[in-house]
This record gives sequence, C-alpha cells and structure tokens, in this order.
Amino acid sequence: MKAVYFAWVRERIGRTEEEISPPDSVTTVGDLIGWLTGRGEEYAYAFEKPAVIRAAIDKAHVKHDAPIAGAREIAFFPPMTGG
Amino acid sequence: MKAVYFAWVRERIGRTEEEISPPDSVTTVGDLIGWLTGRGEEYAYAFEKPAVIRAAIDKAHVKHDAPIAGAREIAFFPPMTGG
Amino acid sequence: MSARISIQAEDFDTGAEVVALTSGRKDVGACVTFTGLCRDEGETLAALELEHYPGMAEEEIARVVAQAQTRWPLLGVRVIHRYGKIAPGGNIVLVVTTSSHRRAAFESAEFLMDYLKTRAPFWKKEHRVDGLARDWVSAKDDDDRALERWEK
Amino acid sequence: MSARISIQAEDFDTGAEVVALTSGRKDVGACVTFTGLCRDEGETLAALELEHYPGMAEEEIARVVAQAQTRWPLLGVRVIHRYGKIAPGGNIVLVVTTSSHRRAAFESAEFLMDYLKTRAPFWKKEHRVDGLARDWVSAKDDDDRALERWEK
Repeated sequence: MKAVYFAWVRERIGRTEEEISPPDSVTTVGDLIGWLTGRGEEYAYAFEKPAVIRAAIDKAHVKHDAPIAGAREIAFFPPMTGG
Repeated sequence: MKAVYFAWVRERIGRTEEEISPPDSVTTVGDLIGWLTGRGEEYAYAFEKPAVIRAAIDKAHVKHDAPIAGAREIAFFPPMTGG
Repeated sequence: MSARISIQAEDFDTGAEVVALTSGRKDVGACVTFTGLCRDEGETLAALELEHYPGMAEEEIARVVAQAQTRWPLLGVRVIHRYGKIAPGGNIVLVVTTSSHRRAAFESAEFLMDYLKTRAPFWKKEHRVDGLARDWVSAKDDDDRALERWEK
Repeated sequence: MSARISIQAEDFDTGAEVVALTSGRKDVGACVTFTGLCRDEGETLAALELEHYPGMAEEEIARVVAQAQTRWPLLGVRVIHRYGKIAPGGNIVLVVTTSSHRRAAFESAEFLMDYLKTRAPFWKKEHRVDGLARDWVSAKDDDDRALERWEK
C-alpha cells in the first residue's frame, strides 16, 4: 500500500510518499502508526504524539481504530487548518 | 404637527401627509390614533385595527403610549416588510 | 470602522462592494455578503414595488448598524436598500460586513438583515402576473421571532 | 441544485461567482457569500503557504456540500479553495450559497465554512516578515467547538 504524508508530518519524515508493506499483525491505522514509529528517528519524531495525527484511507477521513485491510492509499497529517 | 402616512395606511386615508392640530386631551400616540379615527370613514378604515399600526415620532419608532408633546412629524404605517 | 448606508432606486453590484471593503487592506480576514433578490413566487409575481419613509430609512438603518458595531468587532459595514419597482431576479437589499474573524462577519450580517426586515421603514407591494390583485405583503411572524435570538 | 467546487492556485472573483449563481433566475431570494482573506497579523506575516491533499480536498468538500444540501433547501452552492502562496490581503476561500429564503442561505454558508475549516485537507504555513520562523499554523479548539452547534 502507499503511505502519503502532509504538512509537518511530511517535513519530519522527509518524504511525501512511499510504498509500505506492514506485517499481518498490523491491522488498524493505530497499529500502522506504531509500526511506522519503529522505522527510524524521523518517523518517531513525526508520530511522537500519535493522538494528534489524523489519517485518511483512500481519501476519506478515518479514526485510528479503522482497519487498513484493502487500503490502497493511507495518508497521515496534522489537524487541518484550511478555510 | 405634521402627520405622514405610508403603505396601506396612506392608501386608505387617501393622502400622504397633512397638518393636524389635535386638542390638548390627546397626549399619546394611542390617543392620536383614536382622535384621527373619528375624523371620517377613511381614517376609521385605516385605523380599524389600531394594534397593528406602527408609529414614528420625528423618524424614530415609538410605542402607542409615547407622548406626542413636542413632536414635529408623526408617521403611521403598517408593520415593515423591507429587506 | 467604516459604515456606509445607501437608500436608492438604482441597482447595486455586490462584487464591487466587496472590493470596496477589502481591497488594499491586510487586516480583513472575513467578508460576508447578503444579497436579497426579488422572487417570482412560482411565476405569479410580475414585480415588487417598494415604498419607503425617506430620511427615517437612513436613520433607522444607521441605528441598527451602530448596534451591530457595539456587539461585534467590525472593520466595515455596507448596507444598500433599494426602493421603487423591482422585477423578479432583481436585487432588493445588500449587507456586507468585514471583520478579522469569520464568526463576527457572519453573525453581524445576519443580525443586520433580521433587524432591517423588521425595523427599516420599507413596505412591499406585489404586482401580480394576472394583473388583478395588487397586494401589500404581510409582515411575517417568523421575522419577529428571528429577533428573539439576538435579545438574549 | 447546482454545486461547483474548485481547488485552485489562481485567485477568484467573489462578485463573478454571485452573478453566476443568481443571474437569469427568478427563484433565488437570498445569496450569501463568505470570503476568507489572508491577514498580515499586525504586519508580522509576509505570506501564507497552503498545502493540500489533491483529490481528497475536492472529495471531502463535496461530502460537506452534500451534507449541507440534505439540511437546507439550497438552490446553488459554490466553493473555491486556493492553495500555494498567498500574500496578506489575498483571497483564500470562498463559499456562496443561494436559496429562496435568507435563513437557509446564511446557515448553510456558516455550516460549510465551519466544516471546511476542520475537515478539508489543507494546511497553512506562515512565512514571517522577520524571515526567521516558518511555522505551521496550529488548529484551533474554537474551530472544533464551532462544529458542536451543527451536531444537535
């Protein structure tokens, strides 16, 4: 699946998107945040306060307990500040 | 003092304005409506439901219990329907 | 705070009034406009005729604008109310408010419209397509109730 | 009901959008616009940079517009949200709603703005006049609270 990052999540990780292949034990968005956090310092920095991170699966908002099965694109970003 | 009329009050009375000289016993807007009502059929028709008639003294809204002493211009009209 | 009020027979241009209140400034964060237009009421209405009380119309709207200014931190207010004969599709009234923040701009525009409807000395007469009845529009209880929310 | 949504770098013209939603029709009684502009925050801000999530921005705004349509009898909705670098005084966002009646036009425009602020995937970064800190704007609790009134 593809992971995409925006705003300071993107800046901290240092990339806009990447292909990821989490293990089967990673079933929810929250699990995925935990798994990404273990991939290196830049991820640990981006996800240091997981509660503030928002996520979207295939371009629709989801909560951290949403299952990731079947997702093609998962996005992580800070709270929105448009408008 | 000058009395001015608008909308269907004006149409029923058949004039836009007139000079009036009510007796000293007429002290409030409500008194004046009563006095005008006695001036003829067209006035009785215009003021047949006094409760719906709105009034203004010198271009500011007033209630029926407002005193008319010192007024230069008293207006009578239906509830407003602008906007 | 700039506040301009016009009572006029001529049409107005909502976009031009937005430009007038926002261009060249860097402190306006929010601009709300309300444009009220003449509806044909399911093709039954040929035109509206608006009568007003000259002098009092300006003064009363100025009082309502002054009230809005005490309630919200406004940067600008523009009110235009037309009188005379207006065909369906035509503009009747415009309110524009500007502020740093959106809530003040929204609330003050709605407040101004609610008060204009019930306090500004204008009266609408309907000219109907069938040419028969020409009737004065009745005031709506809804409009009086709309004021209650501002009087808490 | 016509609904158009644009996510664009280019500026927009509030007046032209009002004309597009009202001209040639006789059923529109009320048109409300909200224009959100970039403030210089007491001359400290040089520019805002708006990042967005292409594709999701359009889809999410379409979902919010669809919700508004189920709540109010709307005749037209227009939403434009810009991205990229915007200088103080520049336009950021536009919402236009039309309806037969004023309450629906006002409430739906305010609803759309409240939801856009918290659900549309846009993020603002501040470029400051002093050239030092370039900071992402923090989300406001106020904006979350603004949603509560619509969730009764």
